Amino acid sequence: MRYTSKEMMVICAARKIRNTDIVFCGTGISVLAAVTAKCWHAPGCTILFETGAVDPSLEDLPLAVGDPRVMHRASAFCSLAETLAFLQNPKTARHVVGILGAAQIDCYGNLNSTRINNGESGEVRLPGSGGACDMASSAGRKIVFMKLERRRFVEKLDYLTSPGWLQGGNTRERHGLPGPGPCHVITDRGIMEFEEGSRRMVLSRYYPGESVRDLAARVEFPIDVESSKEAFAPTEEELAVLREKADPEKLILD
Amino acid sequence: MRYTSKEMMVICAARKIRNTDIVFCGTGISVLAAVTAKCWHAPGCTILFETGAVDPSLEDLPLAVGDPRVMHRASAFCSLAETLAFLQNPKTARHVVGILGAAQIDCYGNLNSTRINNGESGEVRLPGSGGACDMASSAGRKIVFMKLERRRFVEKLDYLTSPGWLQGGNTRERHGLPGPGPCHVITDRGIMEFEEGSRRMVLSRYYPGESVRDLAARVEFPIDVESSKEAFAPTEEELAVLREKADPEKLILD
Amino acid sequence: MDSSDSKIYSLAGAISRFVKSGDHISLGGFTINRNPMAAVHEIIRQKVKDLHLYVHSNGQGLDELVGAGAVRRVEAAYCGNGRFAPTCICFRRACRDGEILVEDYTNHQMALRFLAGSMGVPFLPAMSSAGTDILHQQGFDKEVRNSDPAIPPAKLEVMDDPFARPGAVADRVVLVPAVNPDVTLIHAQKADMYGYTVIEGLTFSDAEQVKAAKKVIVTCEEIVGVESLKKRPQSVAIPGFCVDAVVEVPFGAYPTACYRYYDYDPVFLEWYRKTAAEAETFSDYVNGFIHGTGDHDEYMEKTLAGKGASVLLADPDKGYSVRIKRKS
Amino acid sequence: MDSSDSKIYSLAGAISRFVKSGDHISLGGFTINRNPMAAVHEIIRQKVKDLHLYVHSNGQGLDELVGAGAVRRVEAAYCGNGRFAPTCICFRRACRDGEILVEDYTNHQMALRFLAGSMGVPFLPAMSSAGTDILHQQGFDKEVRNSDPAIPPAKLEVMDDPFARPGAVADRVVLVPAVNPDVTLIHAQKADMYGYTVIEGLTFSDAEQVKAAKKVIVTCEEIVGVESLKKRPQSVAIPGFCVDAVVEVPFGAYPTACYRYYDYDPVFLEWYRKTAAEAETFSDYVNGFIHGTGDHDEYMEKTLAGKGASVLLADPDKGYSVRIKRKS
Repeated sequence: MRYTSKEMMVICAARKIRNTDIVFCGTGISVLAAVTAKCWHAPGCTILFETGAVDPSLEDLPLAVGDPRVMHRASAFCSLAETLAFLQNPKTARHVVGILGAAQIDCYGNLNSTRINNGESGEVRLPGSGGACDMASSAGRKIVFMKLERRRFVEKLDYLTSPGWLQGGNTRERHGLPGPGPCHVITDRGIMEFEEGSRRMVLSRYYPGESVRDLAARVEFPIDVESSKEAFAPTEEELAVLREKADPEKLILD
Repeated sequence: MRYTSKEMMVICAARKIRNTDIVFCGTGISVLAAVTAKCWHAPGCTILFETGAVDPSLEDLPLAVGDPRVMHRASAFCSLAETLAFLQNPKTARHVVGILGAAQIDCYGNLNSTRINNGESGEVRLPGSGGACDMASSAGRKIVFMKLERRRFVEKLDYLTSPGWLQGGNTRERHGLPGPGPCHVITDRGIMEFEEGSRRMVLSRYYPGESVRDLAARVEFPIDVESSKEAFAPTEEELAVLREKADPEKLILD
Repeated sequence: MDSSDSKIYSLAGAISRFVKSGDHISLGGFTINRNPMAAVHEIIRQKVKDLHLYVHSNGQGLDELVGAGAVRRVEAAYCGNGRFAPTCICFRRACRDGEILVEDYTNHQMALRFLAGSMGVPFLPAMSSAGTDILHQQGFDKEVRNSDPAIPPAKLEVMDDPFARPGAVADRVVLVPAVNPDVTLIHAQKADMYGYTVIEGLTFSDAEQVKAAKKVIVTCEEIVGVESLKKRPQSVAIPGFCVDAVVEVPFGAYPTACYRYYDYDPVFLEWYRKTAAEAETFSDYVNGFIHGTGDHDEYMEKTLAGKGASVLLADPDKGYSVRIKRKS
Repeated sequence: MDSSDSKIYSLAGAISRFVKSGDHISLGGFTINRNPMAAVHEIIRQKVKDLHLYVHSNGQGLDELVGAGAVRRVEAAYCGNGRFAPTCICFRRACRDGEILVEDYTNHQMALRFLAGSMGVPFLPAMSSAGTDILHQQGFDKEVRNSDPAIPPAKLEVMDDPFARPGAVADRVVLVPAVNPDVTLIHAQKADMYGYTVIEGLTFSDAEQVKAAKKVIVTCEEIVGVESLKKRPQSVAIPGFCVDAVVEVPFGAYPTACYRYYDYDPVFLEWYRKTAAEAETFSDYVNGFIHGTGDHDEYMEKTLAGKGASVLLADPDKGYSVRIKRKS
């Protein structure tokens, strides 16, 4: 069974979604993960866009969370203020799984989506937090999607937009942030988790065919790869759901 | 032209409503005042119920602000939180005219609608603030409707529910309340205002046929009646609007 | 989702599963509109006691619960039934006799308390009540507040705007503490099996009361198909994930109104005013009409005494009855 | 009300009356949806400068205003166009070149800032951003904040929950200051002559942005009769008394989408991405397409170059076009 690393990322994320989850997703591969889960093992999960569309049918994939395609056959519409509050609301927050992307991540899972300092060529501005810092600050589970590249997995962020485990240990709690830091970083080559206690990033799974040494070389900071195992390849059924139901037009998978 | 004191109260209040006002009204004679103004000299005013109904047609008079009759042919529906915020919003608040009732009023226009201490027979509980304290606290103009009775115009309130001019002078400002205290107290026998500076209640108008001395005797605290004048009787047109358009069923006027 | 995710309950089942003595509960609706009366009666039938009750401006539901002795504490902005009872009747008696403790807030403050609960923030700022007894008098003393961790340690807190410009007089705001009830009960027009709920007409504070609660029971006139709501998401006030139980109870707000379905019953409300005025006659009502009936259908039958509910049915254009006599 | 209370303006008339250089303005919409583009172009045409711009998550409107040099400061949660421009293009260049100052907030914080403005409170509490550079880094320094009394003296303030129980760890909240723009501009589907406005589909932060503003311009696809809205008050997002000018501008959100009317134009947005990438080609666009046209009809004609807008028209069931090619 052939599959791309993008498909593997989507399926690894989809597997983390449970039937009672409220999935806060963006566009691109994060919405594919949500749709794949909903069409497969988690039909009861609710897909929620930060723009306020609750559980739309997603017959046509949105190219932005503001795309009118998130409105079609939604079950409810909320304002932005109402929607983001579900991340904090004590009843809903514990069901939330947030899927985030960023330009940079550090060893504690802190994220930068605001700006990159490119030395001489100056600042490269990025779009800013959007809902990322809200998701990362709140209770519930957070999954990060990142391409595994040295310029992305950095020793020091140029700007800390979204809190991970902050400086590790219990610093997150000490800053008064509700709930835990990210649980998984899903990349195109493997999956990272955060060690109990220190909250430093460790390699948890490498995708079939990847070398652990190569993965570690793609991270600027030291990363423990000792306890990593090979990830399960996507099953035929998972791939069929992803390709035929979630993105039949190949808008995102191509 | 014969008319009742209730009709006189309604018409006196209606005269204070301007074309650009947002009229926060309750039920009973306050809604009649709003409808009379809207049907007569202030067609552009917006009637707003604290329950969130904006500018309904009021073909049938509501018996409570939660009566479904406030919903018929409204121009918009707001939640309670949204509606009450219009009292504070800097753009809308200055157009608001609030019409309030209460069980007791003191010489500074402070109001009680929470409870009466009846000596031996104990506490008589009243409904509580509802939107009264919010209206009285906010910017905009406030008109109070009260029956002129000694047990209502009291030296000392049993409970201060809604702020008037508090202890007079600039005490309202010192407490940080936005906007002024009440401008008029419209009773069944005359109209009171609040003296510049001291902010004590003074008699401004007595209705045709009333004696100033009798009016003063119906107030527990000393009240200046020196500069009071006779109020203008309702015109035929005003009465016609009130009786034929505002309350043709005589639900409230009877 | 599929039918295994259904939240449909019987009313008796929902109340016995989610409401227990000592709970902090919150009732939706406003004065004579959309009080969850069938649910209130079932709470009384199941002899739930010692409730801590939050309402915004209620109304018939509050008064019957208080009259039946199910309530020990109330937090509210307004306790009345409009022209039918400017102050709620059993409520007034219970206050006089010291049977309940009442903490008074303003309309906006109570709306903000539910909103704060729904937003997952500990407080929101209000601009009302400086200089008043709402700010200065306490319905719950320190001992009461210490006795129950679900009650915040203070009624209100005053603070100055930290964003005031240096040298300027800071706005003074009154912070209101969030309410997060154990259970919120509302009555709505329509809901689907997953809890997506349509409130027609004014929503009052119902959506916020629902979102603020740990558990939520929605009674509704009709359970409708999931597809029918997906055609009009704009009319859905409450997402399904906020709701735990959906119960179809036609006339579930009776004797209060349910916009587009039926009006309040002025005949009953007048009769209730007289009946509730004395503890004895009210007790007869509770025994005869609530404990004496097995469910809401029986209650309706007994209350309407064979007259039928048709006079109350809403005019399709106006949304309320054009046939009831409202002049007393 | 009668026609003397009408708020109908021409677009040029509304902009020249209500928007002036140096104003704090706020744009509605979200990324590629319902940006008030006709109004943005008219602001550029009228050579308004030095704007202090608030947006939530914008989008095409922000980028064209910034590119045209009309903006000196931005406060926002997100500046991107989804897949068409993950970061807004002129915006990125202006940041690099130090032409604008940007103050960053989160999505929820920005939504709460508009909500605070709409509520008439000086701040609201948020639960996000502790430990981050959003809290610790300032886009506006003290000097900038002191230079303009409409900017609050601090970006954010941290406080502990005053309702925490004694002995318990208090929740830490981040207070966000209210935004009260001089002018808010939104594009909606329908409005009546008095300003009652219908937003179909998601409302984003538009209603709060409107209520927070001193003056409000609503552009809309259609001005509809007062009676037609009185049949569906539930769909009205904005009461008339919040609005100062109503302008009918068909395709007024183009090239962004307007649910149930038309889709975003992927062909234009791709072309725009390349055009905006260089200051020179962007300047040609501004001169040719904005200054070179007299109004939005002419702009549309020039932009669509005779192809017509029909391919963008919304499918009546789906609310967006089923005919555009979205794959690049």
